[in-house]
Amino acid sequence: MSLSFEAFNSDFWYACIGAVLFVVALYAFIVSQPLLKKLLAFNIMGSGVFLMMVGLAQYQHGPDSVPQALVLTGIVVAVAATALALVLLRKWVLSGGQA
Amino acid sequence: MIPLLLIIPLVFALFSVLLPRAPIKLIALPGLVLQLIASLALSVQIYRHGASDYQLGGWETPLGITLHANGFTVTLLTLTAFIAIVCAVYALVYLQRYRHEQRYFWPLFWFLLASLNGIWLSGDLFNLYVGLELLTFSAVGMVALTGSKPSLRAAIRYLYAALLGSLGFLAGVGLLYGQYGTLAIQDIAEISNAAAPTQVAIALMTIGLLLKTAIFPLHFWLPPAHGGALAPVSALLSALVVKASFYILALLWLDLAPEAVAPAAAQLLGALGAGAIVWGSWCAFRQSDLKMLVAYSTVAQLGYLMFLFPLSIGTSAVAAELAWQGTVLHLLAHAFAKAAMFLSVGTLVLALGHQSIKDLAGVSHRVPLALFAFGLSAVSLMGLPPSGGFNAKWLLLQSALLSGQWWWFVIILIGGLMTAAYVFRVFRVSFVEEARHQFAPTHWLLDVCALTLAAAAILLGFVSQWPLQLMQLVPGGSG
Amino acid sequence: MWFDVILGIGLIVAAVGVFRSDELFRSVVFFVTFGILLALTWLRLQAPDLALAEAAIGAGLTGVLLLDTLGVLKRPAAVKFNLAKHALATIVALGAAAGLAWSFWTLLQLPAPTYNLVETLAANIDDSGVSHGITAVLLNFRSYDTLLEVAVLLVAIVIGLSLRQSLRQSLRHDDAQSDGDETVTGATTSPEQQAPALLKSLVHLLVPLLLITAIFVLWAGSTRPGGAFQAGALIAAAGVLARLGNIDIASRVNLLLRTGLTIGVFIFLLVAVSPMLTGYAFLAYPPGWAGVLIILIELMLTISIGLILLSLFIHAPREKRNGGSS
Amino acid sequence: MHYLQIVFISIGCLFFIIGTVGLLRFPDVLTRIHALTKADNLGLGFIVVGLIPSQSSAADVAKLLLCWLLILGASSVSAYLVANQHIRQTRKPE
Repeated sequence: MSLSFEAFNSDFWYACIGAVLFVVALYAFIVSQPLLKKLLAFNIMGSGVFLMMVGLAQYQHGPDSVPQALVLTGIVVAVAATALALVLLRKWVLSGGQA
Repeated sequence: MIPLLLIIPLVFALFSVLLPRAPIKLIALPGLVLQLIASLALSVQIYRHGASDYQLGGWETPLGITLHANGFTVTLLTLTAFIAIVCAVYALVYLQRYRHEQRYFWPLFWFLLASLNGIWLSGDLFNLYVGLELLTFSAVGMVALTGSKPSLRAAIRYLYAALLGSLGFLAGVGLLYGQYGTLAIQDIAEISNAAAPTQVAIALMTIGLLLKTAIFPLHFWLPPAHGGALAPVSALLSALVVKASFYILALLWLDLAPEAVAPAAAQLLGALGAGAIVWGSWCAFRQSDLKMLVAYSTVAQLGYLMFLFPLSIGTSAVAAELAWQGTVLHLLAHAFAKAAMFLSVGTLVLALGHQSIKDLAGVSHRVPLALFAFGLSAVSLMGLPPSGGFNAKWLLLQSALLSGQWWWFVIILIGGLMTAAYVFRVFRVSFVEEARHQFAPTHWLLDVCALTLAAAAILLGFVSQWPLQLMQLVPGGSG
Repeated sequence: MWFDVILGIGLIVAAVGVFRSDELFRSVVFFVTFGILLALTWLRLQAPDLALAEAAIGAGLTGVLLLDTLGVLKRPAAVKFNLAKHALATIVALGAAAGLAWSFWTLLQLPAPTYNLVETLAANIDDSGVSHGITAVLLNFRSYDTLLEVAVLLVAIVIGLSLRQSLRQSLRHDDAQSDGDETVTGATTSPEQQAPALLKSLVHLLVPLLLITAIFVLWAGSTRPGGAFQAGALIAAAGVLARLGNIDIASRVNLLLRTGLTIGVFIFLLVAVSPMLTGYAFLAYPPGWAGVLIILIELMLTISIGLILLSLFIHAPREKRNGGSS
Repeated sequence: MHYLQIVFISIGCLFFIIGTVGLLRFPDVLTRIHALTKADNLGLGFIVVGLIPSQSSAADVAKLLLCWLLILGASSVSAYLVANQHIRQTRKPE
């Protein structure tokens, strides 16, 4: 069934928000110069992708545990990536690098 | 049999984290021998009974994850196991003077192998994403192992580029799940069409994977990372890690949604590959540092792999099969040759104490075996007969002629010449007799490892029928 | 309906706030607000597990790590406007926006996807050993993803430990040790900033409460939203609070910490491999045993994840103000 | 009962608004903390009281009150820490 726009579908709306976040964060990732801000842009881009994944999967047939489990794995992997990047960043700054 | 290849590296990785320094080195080699035997046994099984699937946890798709093992997968598994053993022997000797790095090299080494085997075998999109992340983290960890400023900077750039690539890939996975409702590659392949979400998903995933395979112009992170790392690490990275994301790219374009990709897009990928060859070789020619030269050579050689797409999409079945065989052989030959080159360069740098090409004088006299291994691997990279590299380029040339795309024919030849150019630069200097500085003695085992891999690259030329038969290549598909 | 619109716009405003603020501390604060709003969004998308995880891990722990890192960073260099980078970024962003918009628009027109995992899951949920869908997917149907994911966390902390000391210091250090277990203590608070009495009392009150909640969240995982990752994050939060209250936890990198870090994956692999001896597939649970084994795995995973996230905070590289090494 | 709830919750929101206005208008750190901590805690108290009637079981009511107590404890301690840090930084060297 194709969705007519009168029925405002909140899942699809959040998928669109996720897409907007992905694009905005992608722009910021390339443009921002300090490495920490690039990392924040990466995190927000990841959240955008997660919103898209859950939103697109659920806007037609309601809450679906599989994408939610994938996104849970994604959040934990994103935290591991952020922690790793921060370890490298701190070591780089401590040994005299410019963040 | 199939899950054994996933279990062995994970178990040894855990023991490498738990055990103190001495026993880690003891368990490394037996584990790798075990893994090589397992992959050879799987190859025999696949050769006899054809491709086979394995449902993890007993759940069939679309709910569970299935592992898919065919000829191509098994060839890659055996390649990984073989190169891992030689690099491990090299690392055992090479890392003796790096006590701190030794403690943390081996857990990362085993996790790298676990993720590589996971990627070769996986048949599930999100599983490939998590495998790619584990691969990236272990590779970044190995690059940053020495903790020196340049290696830290290279590791940060590598991590940021790889994370951006992974997110592109994940966005594609999200779109595909939104459209098809499943994540299993086999299921999507059956019902895939050329609708917008599939095409945009493939485009996003392609950009992400190109970034992770360091294809021109997204190659900026590779030279400092591979050039700055320890010798066994750069060998593993250049030979195997960059190939994993290429393997997924080939899986997507040729298996997942063949009709969603237009021949024009394939020509674009071919153009990027050509750009990689020319730009990579040109930069390699201008490098003053030996390891950076070899790193840029990786960027150049990866360009050849990109010719698989223009030569097999929208062309005759025979041309497609030749292209596929040429790409597989090039992948194998480049893995052996590049690993051998990095290992031999590692020995040279140990002996000389510095990495600059200008004063390599007297190397041919003092460290002959290492230079000989460098030479052998250069022969394969240049594509001179009888090496494996030659057969690969020969098949690619035939495929280009058959499909009437003469421009790839020209690029492949130019690539071979440019490779010769930057390799002879090294030889011209190293055969000068009088050496101005003394040479540190190096362990004989280091040369043996480099020579085995170089010999494998050359031998591949003679036995290139084996891997091709093993794959029983169905035209255009991965069997 | 209006709440979703406002929340969506709030998310974008917070994200833009992160990028437009030139001072790093302000961006981090905006980022934590973004995390809280995102946790609310997951509730609106009927994903309570994700709301828990986002609040505990995304906004909480990431916020702690970021703020801790801000202490180490020096003033960032002046940002010079680079036209080429802006142009490239605009092209890439517009390309991505166009592609996504086109695919979203077409998705609306396409028929429902052929596979409907909601029904397949509902059909198989009862013999997965747990009644909560997400825990069933994470620890039974797609347990290989979870295994790799905890391995990813383990690799992150292994790299953290490998970069903990500077090279020269470690060389001198390791020769002293026989088996190479560095006993360098992690983040010891500097002498002049001893934790005030008030914070200590709060910590003594909060830490036990956090641990109880973590155990509850872990136990609830099989029937209601919860599970190993959220419980692990709570344990890590308790550990961080204890560190701020000068309680010395997990600061010594020794065999005990290493076992704690790897126990989760170790038991997971053990449980995954042992049925294979009696003919079951890898990662398959013998019938009837799934529920008990899943709880065992989740308990061990919680310990490991909690310790890993905690060690990522404690053993992050920091200056040795008071010669913290033993 | 429904109207009573609405009244309580709106008072609570009012206090939050007052707290935020205080945050924006007050000149220095100490007064801002003062405004924020007091107004927000009281506002939250009212909202919790307003929510209690619509809870199904006693356990949920207990959870709500627990949340309120925890936030009271956390915000007052953090306010103290921020003030402590502020004073140590701006103490005029006698």
